[in-house]
Amino acid sequence: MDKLFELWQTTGIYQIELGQLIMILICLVMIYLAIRKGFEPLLLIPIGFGGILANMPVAGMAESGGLLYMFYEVGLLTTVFPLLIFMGVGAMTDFGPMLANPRTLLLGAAAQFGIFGTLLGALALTAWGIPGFEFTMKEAASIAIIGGADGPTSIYVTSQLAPHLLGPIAVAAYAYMALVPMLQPPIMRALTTEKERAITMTQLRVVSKTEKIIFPILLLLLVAMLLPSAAPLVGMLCFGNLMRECGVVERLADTARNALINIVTIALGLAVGSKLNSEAFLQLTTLGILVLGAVAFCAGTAAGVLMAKLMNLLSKQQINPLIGSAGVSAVPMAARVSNKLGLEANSQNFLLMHAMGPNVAGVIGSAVAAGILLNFVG
Amino acid sequence: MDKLFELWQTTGIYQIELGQLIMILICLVMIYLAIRKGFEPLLLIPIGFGGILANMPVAGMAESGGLLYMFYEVGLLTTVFPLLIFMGVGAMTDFGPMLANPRTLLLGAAAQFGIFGTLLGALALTAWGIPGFEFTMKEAASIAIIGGADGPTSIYVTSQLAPHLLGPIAVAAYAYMALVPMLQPPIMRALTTEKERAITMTQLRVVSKTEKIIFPILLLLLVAMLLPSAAPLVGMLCFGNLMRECGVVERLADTARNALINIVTIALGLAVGSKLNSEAFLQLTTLGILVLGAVAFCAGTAAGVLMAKLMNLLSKQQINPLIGSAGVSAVPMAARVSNKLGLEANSQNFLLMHAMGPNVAGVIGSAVAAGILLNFVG
Amino acid sequence: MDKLFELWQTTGIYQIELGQLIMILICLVMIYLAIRKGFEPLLLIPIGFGGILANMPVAGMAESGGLLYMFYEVGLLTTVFPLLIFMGVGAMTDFGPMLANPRTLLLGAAAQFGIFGTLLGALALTAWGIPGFEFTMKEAASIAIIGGADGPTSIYVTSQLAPHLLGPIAVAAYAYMALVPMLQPPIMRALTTEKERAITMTQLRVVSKTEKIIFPILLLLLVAMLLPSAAPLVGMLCFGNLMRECGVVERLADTARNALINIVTIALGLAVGSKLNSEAFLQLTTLGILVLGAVAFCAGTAAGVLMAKLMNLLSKQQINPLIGSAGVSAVPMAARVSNKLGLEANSQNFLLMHAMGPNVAGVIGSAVAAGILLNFVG
Amino acid sequence: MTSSEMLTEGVELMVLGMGSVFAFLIALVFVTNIMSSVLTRFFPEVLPAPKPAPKRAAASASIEPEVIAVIGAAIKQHRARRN
Amino acid sequence: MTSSEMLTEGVELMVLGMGSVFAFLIALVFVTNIMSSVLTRFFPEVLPAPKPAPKRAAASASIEPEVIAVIGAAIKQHRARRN
Amino acid sequence: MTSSEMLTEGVELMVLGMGSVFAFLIALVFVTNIMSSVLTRFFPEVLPAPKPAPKRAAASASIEPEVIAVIGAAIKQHRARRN
Ligand code: NA
Ligand code: NA
Ligand code: NA
Repeated sequence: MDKLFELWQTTGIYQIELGQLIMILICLVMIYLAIRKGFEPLLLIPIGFGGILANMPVAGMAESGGLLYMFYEVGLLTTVFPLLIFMGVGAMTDFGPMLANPRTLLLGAAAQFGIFGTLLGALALTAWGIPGFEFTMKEAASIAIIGGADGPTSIYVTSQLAPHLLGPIAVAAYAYMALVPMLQPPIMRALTTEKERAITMTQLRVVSKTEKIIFPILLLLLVAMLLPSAAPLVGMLCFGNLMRECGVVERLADTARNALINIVTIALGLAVGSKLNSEAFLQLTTLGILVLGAVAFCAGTAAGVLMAKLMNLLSKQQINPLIGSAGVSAVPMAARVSNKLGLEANSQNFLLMHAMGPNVAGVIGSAVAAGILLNFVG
Repeated sequence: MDKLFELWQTTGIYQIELGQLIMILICLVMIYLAIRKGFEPLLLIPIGFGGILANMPVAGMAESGGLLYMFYEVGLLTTVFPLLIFMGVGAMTDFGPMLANPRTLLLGAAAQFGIFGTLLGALALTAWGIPGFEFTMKEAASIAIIGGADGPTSIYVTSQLAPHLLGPIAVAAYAYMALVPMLQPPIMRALTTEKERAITMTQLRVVSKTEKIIFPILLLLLVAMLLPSAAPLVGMLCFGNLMRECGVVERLADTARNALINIVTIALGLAVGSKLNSEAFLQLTTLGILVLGAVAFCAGTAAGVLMAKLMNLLSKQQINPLIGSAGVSAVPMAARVSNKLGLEANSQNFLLMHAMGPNVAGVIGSAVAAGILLNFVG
Repeated sequence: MDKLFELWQTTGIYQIELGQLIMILICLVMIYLAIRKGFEPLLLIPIGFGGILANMPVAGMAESGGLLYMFYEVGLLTTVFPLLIFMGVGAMTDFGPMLANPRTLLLGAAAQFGIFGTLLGALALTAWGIPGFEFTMKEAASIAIIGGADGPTSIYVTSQLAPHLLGPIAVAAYAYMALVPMLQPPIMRALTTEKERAITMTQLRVVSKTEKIIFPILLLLLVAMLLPSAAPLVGMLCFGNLMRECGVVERLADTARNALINIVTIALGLAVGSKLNSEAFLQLTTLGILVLGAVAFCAGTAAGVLMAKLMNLLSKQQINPLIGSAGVSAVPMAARVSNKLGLEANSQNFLLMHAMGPNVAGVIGSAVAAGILLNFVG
Repeated sequence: MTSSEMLTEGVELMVLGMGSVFAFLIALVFVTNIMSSVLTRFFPEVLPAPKPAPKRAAASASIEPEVIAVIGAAIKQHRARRN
Repeated sequence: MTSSEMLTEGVELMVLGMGSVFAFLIALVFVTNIMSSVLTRFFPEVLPAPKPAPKRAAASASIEPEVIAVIGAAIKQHRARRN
Repeated sequence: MTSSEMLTEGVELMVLGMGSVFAFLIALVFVTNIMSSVLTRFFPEVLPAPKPAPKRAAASASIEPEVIAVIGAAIKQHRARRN
């Protein structure tokens, strides 16, 4: 009978706390959205499942010695996982459309206003003492990077500046990336005229193999010279891309963008999930993070579109301002949104390839912004 | 000349001990059986080869700083490897046949009698002082889990309760899994009549995609609520299975059941091999372990068959008792044995899919039993 | 303004040192040669890129906590990476041609004169006080192993004997392997007559599957008995080869020679690159290493060819001395060189398969030589 | 632990263990049955209709095994060349 | 840090941050343009000519989709059997 | 270590090293030869007979290269579309 009572005491029903129950429900919603609505399933399913595992009482998978804890310690706090993901992203990315029209890099730059504007906003709200917004400089910077619309960059920065916020920030980053098709179009429509949206762009020139090979090296050297604190992220992106483009290490590139990135994604997702505990997540600040994240996405989108309009004022080679919003990255969703709205305005207006330029530029832009934040705040 | 003598002193011929020689011979036999007789080669070849490497004098591959030692420390003692294997198994397993006929879960429950009966037996033999059977509670529990007919579960439990017995227990677990086609049929025939063996079963209903997606989550939640100490094992199984069934992370599921599980299998096998040293293996207790392991398999098989017969007594929907033996797991070998004996009795009696139900139920059952043992004994 | 000045102080332009700049240029040349000239790109691209990353100021990727540093500490100093590479090489290697004509093992033995002759040379030059040649015994042994024409063996030995020389030695090893088509032919022509080069060899007998399965086990046992210090390297080679040949673990062999070796190659390359710092590389001794490495390759080539001629004197079954040079390993480049020169002398003289025998024998030979050096010097 | 204590412990563990395993798996049977009936009642899934167009299917069936064989042979041949 | 200091800091960071991002990416635009023009001027790459032999191409085009479909179906069928 | 000691050590190492390498590989030659002769004498392996049915083989040979080409083209086309 003692043993039976002992057994009862070790059941989850006996031991579970309300916070854990709520977190499990949140994770179930996350998994539902990932499966049924297609919300970034590659990350949100491991994160959500990791969250459930982390919130089971007794099992202790997110505590010292547990599997999720080990993934977190070995791969996340060390930044190994996000850097390997960036290498894989590099091995998947075709910088061709951007090289055919390098001016689109400026759109990727403008969209980073989402990051820095949000940083200012977070600090202002904290300064004014609004409830839910009580952030230190490091926390504010980690939250602001959500506006970079780039999951691994967010995780990389947060793991170094404010690891206790990793759960809510990573979830917000991927959730908003999934919401891009809903968040962006209203802003894009509000800031453009029907005529602007119908602008067709000339076909992109063919980019030679050599340009594609030299570009990642050039980018790395420029980062090394100007902004070395962004070098780990940008460096691994360039390494992956060089493997992809150089043509002589296809087997390495293939592994980097398949087996390796998949393994790391599983482990990274579980590690992030391990931080979805109620103490960190069920806070008023989480609401603040979600609000700021949404603001960041919208600000970045708006800045990208407005930059495109500014460029049209200054140059006679017109670009469709719809591709400006793709500068927030969220590859390739944001570019697809640009394409869709372009087709709505003019059924012959295929913007996809044109939007891929600012889209990949946004990846570089937010990695650069991450470097700047780590430099000043870290 | 000094150097030459020094060289001679570092040869294996000079340094090897009898125990090492015997262990190498045992490993060679293991490799032979794996290659020629198809005895679980995926595990027994790495284990056997690891055993040879571990027993070479001077090289020190199983000692601090050696490769096998590192695999053991980093992957096995931490339980990372068996848990990743379970994730891969989840990504391979189709719970469909079980969902079409959930009653077969009871067969998977009954077959765990192999575990608990053997535990009692081991304790009884120890209590009575039979030579070769001198086990502590933790050792007895690790040995009993061999009856779960599930390699990674055995390794997971043993690495936590009695790591010094890892070598013999892992070898016994995989060896008996390989011997299923020889061990089970006599018991199955002895416990069933010709008429029972000829019972045909109605075709399984089609299981919807949604059921398959929800099942792993449901199973995880039930484990979390009722038996959290089984949560790591069952949780990773469910995670792998959700990746498989949800349909939106196919690339992750594919990596989990191919590249990742293969890498882990190689390292796990070598790590287990590193524990095949003569001090641990060439003991009378190893014989005891082998005897108890065989008993455990047979008891589990018998319990599964008898449970099926009991269910036939209580319900009018008849099942063929031959599928009861598949409840020990040993996927898919045990199910094939059921199928083979069914065809012998009735050439139109295809039991394979029906036996897959208890077969995968047995995986869940032994993971649950492992959790119970860890809870009480650990 | 303060912040702006601070920013300027953290730029690479402000912080970079001349040594770093030179190292980056050297790495760029390495990458250029790898891409355009096909110089061992699988290793030299990761090494070169790792070298650039390691020499960027501020980023600190090769310092404690950096990604490259972690790869170096976790994978290279522990010898895990080179051993896993050896396993993959084993899973790729067909020992068939060597088994069909085991005498070719002697060519693989002779070519190791490149290692030991160079060791003597390095010690002699040090003893005579020639500038650029100031090596300790351990350093000399690490350098000499370049003559084994086997990258992972060089890295394995150097990481244990002289890790501070890892950068120049690994680069020299892979560079000379890439230069085999230029270094070997003059020596081969100088040491053979037109008539010798035209010798045709009888077609190799078919080697049975069983021979191929038993060979790696036999080799491992022989190493265990005679030269256990070579056992880790040879053991992992044999393990990979057994997985390849046994036919029952194809999925493991496939992962060992694809996903796993690719992942390890990327990480190993970056880890080696982390040691390409100016303090270790921009030394007169690096020139010494390059000179000795070239000597080692040439000596090995010559010894292989001369051994073949000696064997022709002693036996009536003539072999073409051109296949002797393949004994240095550098698989499969050296065998292709033999084939090319054979065809020049006689357009019907296909030596490729005959040269594969000494070629893979050379891999075994240099692993054995590595064991001997580790035994005496380590 | 004396030997009789050990035996008692073993019996206790067996009863509790088998009891827990059965309790858990019976609970799982119930929960699974409930899930399946809820799903089939409230969220019936439109099962893929059996492949229509028998003519085309028949044609493809007559082609496929051959093509599969050809592909298999091609791959085998390719591998053989590689080795 | 007082709240007004925090705000000042935030404004400063925004100006510096956006400034740096733009400075860096403008530099990248320049460098990329220079690279491209140097390459096209001094190392013109012979682009692959558009596929000739329209007849063969047409023929292959008419075969391929069918073959692809057959292969796809074969794989699907094979997978279905496996499950 | 004095320089002459170093030289002596080097010579010693070379002799011992090359000696060991040769000793080991000669032993390997012997052992391999013994294995092969034991195997061929006591466990002769039935080698796969040369492919019979020349007619069928010829037919398949005439099909395969074409099919391989088609598959290759299909894959290339598929990849091109993806990028
Ligand atoms: Na971005
Ligand atoms: Na089981
Ligand atoms: Na060699």
